[in-house]
Amino acid sequence: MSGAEVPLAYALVGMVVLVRALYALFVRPHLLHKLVAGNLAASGVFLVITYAPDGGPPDPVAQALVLTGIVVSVAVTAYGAALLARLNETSGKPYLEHDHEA
Amino acid sequence: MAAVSAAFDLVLAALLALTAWLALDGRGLIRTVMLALAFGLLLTLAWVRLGAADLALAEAVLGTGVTVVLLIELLARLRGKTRG
Amino acid sequence: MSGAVASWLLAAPVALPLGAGLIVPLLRRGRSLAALAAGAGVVAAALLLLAVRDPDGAMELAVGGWSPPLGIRWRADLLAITFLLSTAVIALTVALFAALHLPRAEPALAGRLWAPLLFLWSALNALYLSADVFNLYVTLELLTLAAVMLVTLEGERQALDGAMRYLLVALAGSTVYLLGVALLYHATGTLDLTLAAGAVPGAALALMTVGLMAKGALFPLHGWLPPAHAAAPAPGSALLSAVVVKSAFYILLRLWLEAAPDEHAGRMLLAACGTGAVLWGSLLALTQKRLKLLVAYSTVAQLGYLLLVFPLAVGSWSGPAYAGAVWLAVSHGLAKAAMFLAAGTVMHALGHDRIAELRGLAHHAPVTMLTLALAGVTLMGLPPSGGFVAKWLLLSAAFGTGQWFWALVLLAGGLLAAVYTFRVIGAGFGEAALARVPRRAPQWLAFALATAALLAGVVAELPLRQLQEAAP
Amino acid sequence: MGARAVLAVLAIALTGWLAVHLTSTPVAGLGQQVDAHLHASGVASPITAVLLNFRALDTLYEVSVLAVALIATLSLEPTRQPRVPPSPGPLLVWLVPRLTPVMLLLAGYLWWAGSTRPGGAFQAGATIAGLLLLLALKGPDPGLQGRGGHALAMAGPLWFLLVGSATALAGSAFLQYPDAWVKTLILTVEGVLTAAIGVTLALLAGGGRRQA
Repeated sequence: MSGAEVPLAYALVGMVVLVRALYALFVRPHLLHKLVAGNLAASGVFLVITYAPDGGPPDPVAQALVLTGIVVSVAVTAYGAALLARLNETSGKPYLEHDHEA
Repeated sequence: MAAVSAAFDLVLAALLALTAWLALDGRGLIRTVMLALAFGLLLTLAWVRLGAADLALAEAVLGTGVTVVLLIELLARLRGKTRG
Repeated sequence: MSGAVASWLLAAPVALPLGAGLIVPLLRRGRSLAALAAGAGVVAAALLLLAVRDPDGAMELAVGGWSPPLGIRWRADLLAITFLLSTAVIALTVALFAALHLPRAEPALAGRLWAPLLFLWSALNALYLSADVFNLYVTLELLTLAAVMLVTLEGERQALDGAMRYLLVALAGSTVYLLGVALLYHATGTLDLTLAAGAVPGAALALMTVGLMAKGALFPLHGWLPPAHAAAPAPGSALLSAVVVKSAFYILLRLWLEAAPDEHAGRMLLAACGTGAVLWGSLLALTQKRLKLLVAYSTVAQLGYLLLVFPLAVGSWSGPAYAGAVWLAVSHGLAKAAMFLAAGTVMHALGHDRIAELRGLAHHAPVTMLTLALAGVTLMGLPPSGGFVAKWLLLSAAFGTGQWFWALVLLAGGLLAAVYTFRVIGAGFGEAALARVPRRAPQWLAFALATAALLAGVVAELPLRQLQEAAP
Repeated sequence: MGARAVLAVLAIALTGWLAVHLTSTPVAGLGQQVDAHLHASGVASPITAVLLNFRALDTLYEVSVLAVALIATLSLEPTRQPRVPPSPGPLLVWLVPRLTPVMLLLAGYLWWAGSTRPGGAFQAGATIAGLLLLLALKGPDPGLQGRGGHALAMAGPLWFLLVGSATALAGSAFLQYPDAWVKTLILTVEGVLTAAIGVTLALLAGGGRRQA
C-alpha cells in the first residue's frame, strides 16, 4: 500500500458522511437530528478538503480552511441550538411547521 | 509495520462512517448526541493520523468539546429543564 | 490612482458596517445614529469608487498585501460597483425608514435591528468585492446568520419557524458549496476565481451552483423564502428580498461567465429552473391571501428571470443579456424594497396585511398605494421602468440568439405580475377607516425607492452601455 | 423499501462520481507558496501564517461570524429573572480553584505556541471558555452576561478590524501588517482574540442562558 491510499480513504469516508448527513438533514423531522446532521455534513467536507494526493500531511492552506470551517460550524450550531430551544418554547414542539401556505 | 498502520487507518475510517451513520438514523436524541461525541473523538484521531495536529486540537476542543456541551445543554432545555 | 486610495475605498464598504455592527450592540443609545453614519460612509465610498473608476481596468487590492493564489483579492469592476452602489442606496433608505418607522410601529424591535442590518451590509459588500471562492463561503455564512437573525426579530412562532427553515437550508447549501470549493482547490490549486478560470471542473461548478441556488432561493430550492421573508419586520424583509437573495445570483454570474465561460451544458438547465421560478412563483403569488406573502412569492418569480441570462449570454459577455440581467437585479431590488416597506406601513395602519381587507388604504395612505403601484410597474416590466428596459434587453438577446422560447417566459411573467399587482391595488380602494394613521415621512422613503426603480429605465442608457463595454 | 434502495444507489453513485473527480486531476496545493513566503509572515507556523496573515480576511470574518452568532443568540433570549445557581458539589469546590491556574497556563501556552507550532487563538480561546464554564458551575458566576462580557466578546473582531483598517490608513493594503511590527501585531491580535473567543464560546455554551 503506498502513501496516497490512506488520505483517499479518509476523503471517501468524508463524502459518505456528507451524503448520509445531507439525507438525514432533509428527512429527519426532529430539529436536533437536523442540527447534528448539518454539523456532521460539514465534518465530512473537511475530510475532503484536507485530501493530500501525495500521501503527506494536508497542505497548510487546506488546514487553515478547515480550521475556519470548524469555527464557523460551531457558531452556526450554537445559534441553531438556541433557535431550536426558543422555537420549542414558543410552539411547544421541536419540529418545523409543515403547512405554511395557508 | 506499514501494513498495520494502514489497517489501523482503514478501521478508523470505517468507524468514522459507522458512527456518523448510526448517529443520524433518527432513533433517539441522547443516542445521537453520544454518537456525535464518538464521531468527534474519532475525527480527532483521524486528524492526528493525517498529520494535522492543529486540526486535531481544534476538533477536540471546538468541533467536539464545545459542540457536545451545546448539544447536551440543548437536550436539557428541550426537556423543559433549565439547567443551573 | 495611488494604492492607498484603493485600499481605503475598497476597505470602507466592508470595514465601516462591520465595525459599527460590533459596536452598536454595546451602545445604550444612539444606535440608529451610529448605523446611519456608517451607512452614509458606505454610500460615499461606493460613489467615489464609481467616480474614480478606470474604464480600462478594475481597481484591485491584494488584501493583506498577498496576491493570489496565496492571498485573497478584492476587485471593484463595474459589476461589483453596480451591486455595491445599488445595495448602498437600498440599505441606507431602508435604514432611514427603520429609524423613522420602527420606534413608533414596533418599539420593541427598534434597537435590535441595527446589528444584523450592519453585519448583513458588510457581508454583502465583502461578497461583491471578493474574488476568492473560500472567502465567499465565509462571507456567505456571515450573511446568512445576520439574515436569519433579521427573520427572528418579531419572535413569534411563525418567525422562529421561518428562521429555522432558512438556517437549515442555508446550512445544507453552504456545505454543498464548500464541497465544490474543495474540488475546485484540488483540481486547480487555487481559490481565486480568475486564476481558476477555464479550469473549473464540472463537478465543482455543479456543486457550488446547487449550494448557491439553495442559499439564493432559486427554484426549485425556493421553498424557504416566502415564510422567512414574510415573517421578518418590514425593513428586514425589504433587505432580504431586495438584495440578500441576489447575492447568490451575483456569485453564480461570476462563476459561470467569468470562471467557467466555456461550460454550456448547465446553462439551459439554469434557465429551465428560472422558467419554473417565474411561472410557479407568479402563480403562487396570485393565490396568496396576505400581502407580504404575495410580495415574497413575487421575489421567487423575479429571481427566475435572472437565470435566463445564462443561455442568453452564451458566447458574448458584452451582449445585451448580461447588462439586462444586471439592470433587472438593480431595478427589482429598488422596487421590491419599496414594496416591502409599503407592506410594513400597511401592517402598521391596518394591524394585518390580508389582501381582501385593504379597503381604505388608497384614501388614507395614498402615498403607500402609489408606491405599491409604481413598484408593480417595474415588476410587470412596463415602460418607463427599469424592469422594462432590462426585459427589453433580455428579449432582444432572446431573439438575437434565436432562443425565442425564453421570450415567452419573460412575457408570461410580466402578465402574471400585472394580475397580482392589480389585485392588491384594486383591493385598496373604497372607504374604510384605518386602525392607525401611518406617519408620512417613512411612506415617502418607500415612494422614493419605487420612483427610483421607475427612473432606472429613464437613466439606463449610460450605465447599460458602460456595463456592456466593461463586461469582464 | 424500493425508494430507499434507489436513494442508496444514487448516494453511492454520487460518492463515486465525486471520488473520481477528486482523484482524476490532483494538483499540488499551495503548500510551496506558503513555505516560500513564511519568512515574511512574522510567525514560524505555516497554519498560523495562513490564518493571521496570508488569509487574515477569512479569519476576521470568521471571528465576526462568532460575534454575530452570539448577538443573534442573545437576541433570542427573553429577559428572565436571575436564578440562583445550584450549590456546587464538593468536588467542584475543591477542583476549580486548583484547575484555574493550570487552564490559564494552558491557554497562555496555546496562544504563544501558535506562532511556532500547533495551537493558536481558537484552541486557546476554547480552553478559556472551558475555564469560564467551570467557574460558573462552581459559583460565584464570573458575571460575563453584563455589558462588560459582551464588550470583551466584541473586542476580538473589533481589535482585528482596527489593526486591519489602521494598516490601510497608513498607506498599505487592508490587513497588511508593516514588516517591523508583523510579529507583535499578530501576537496582540491573537491575544485579544483568545480572550474574546473564550468569552464568546462560554456565553454561547450556556452562559448566555444563565443570565439575568
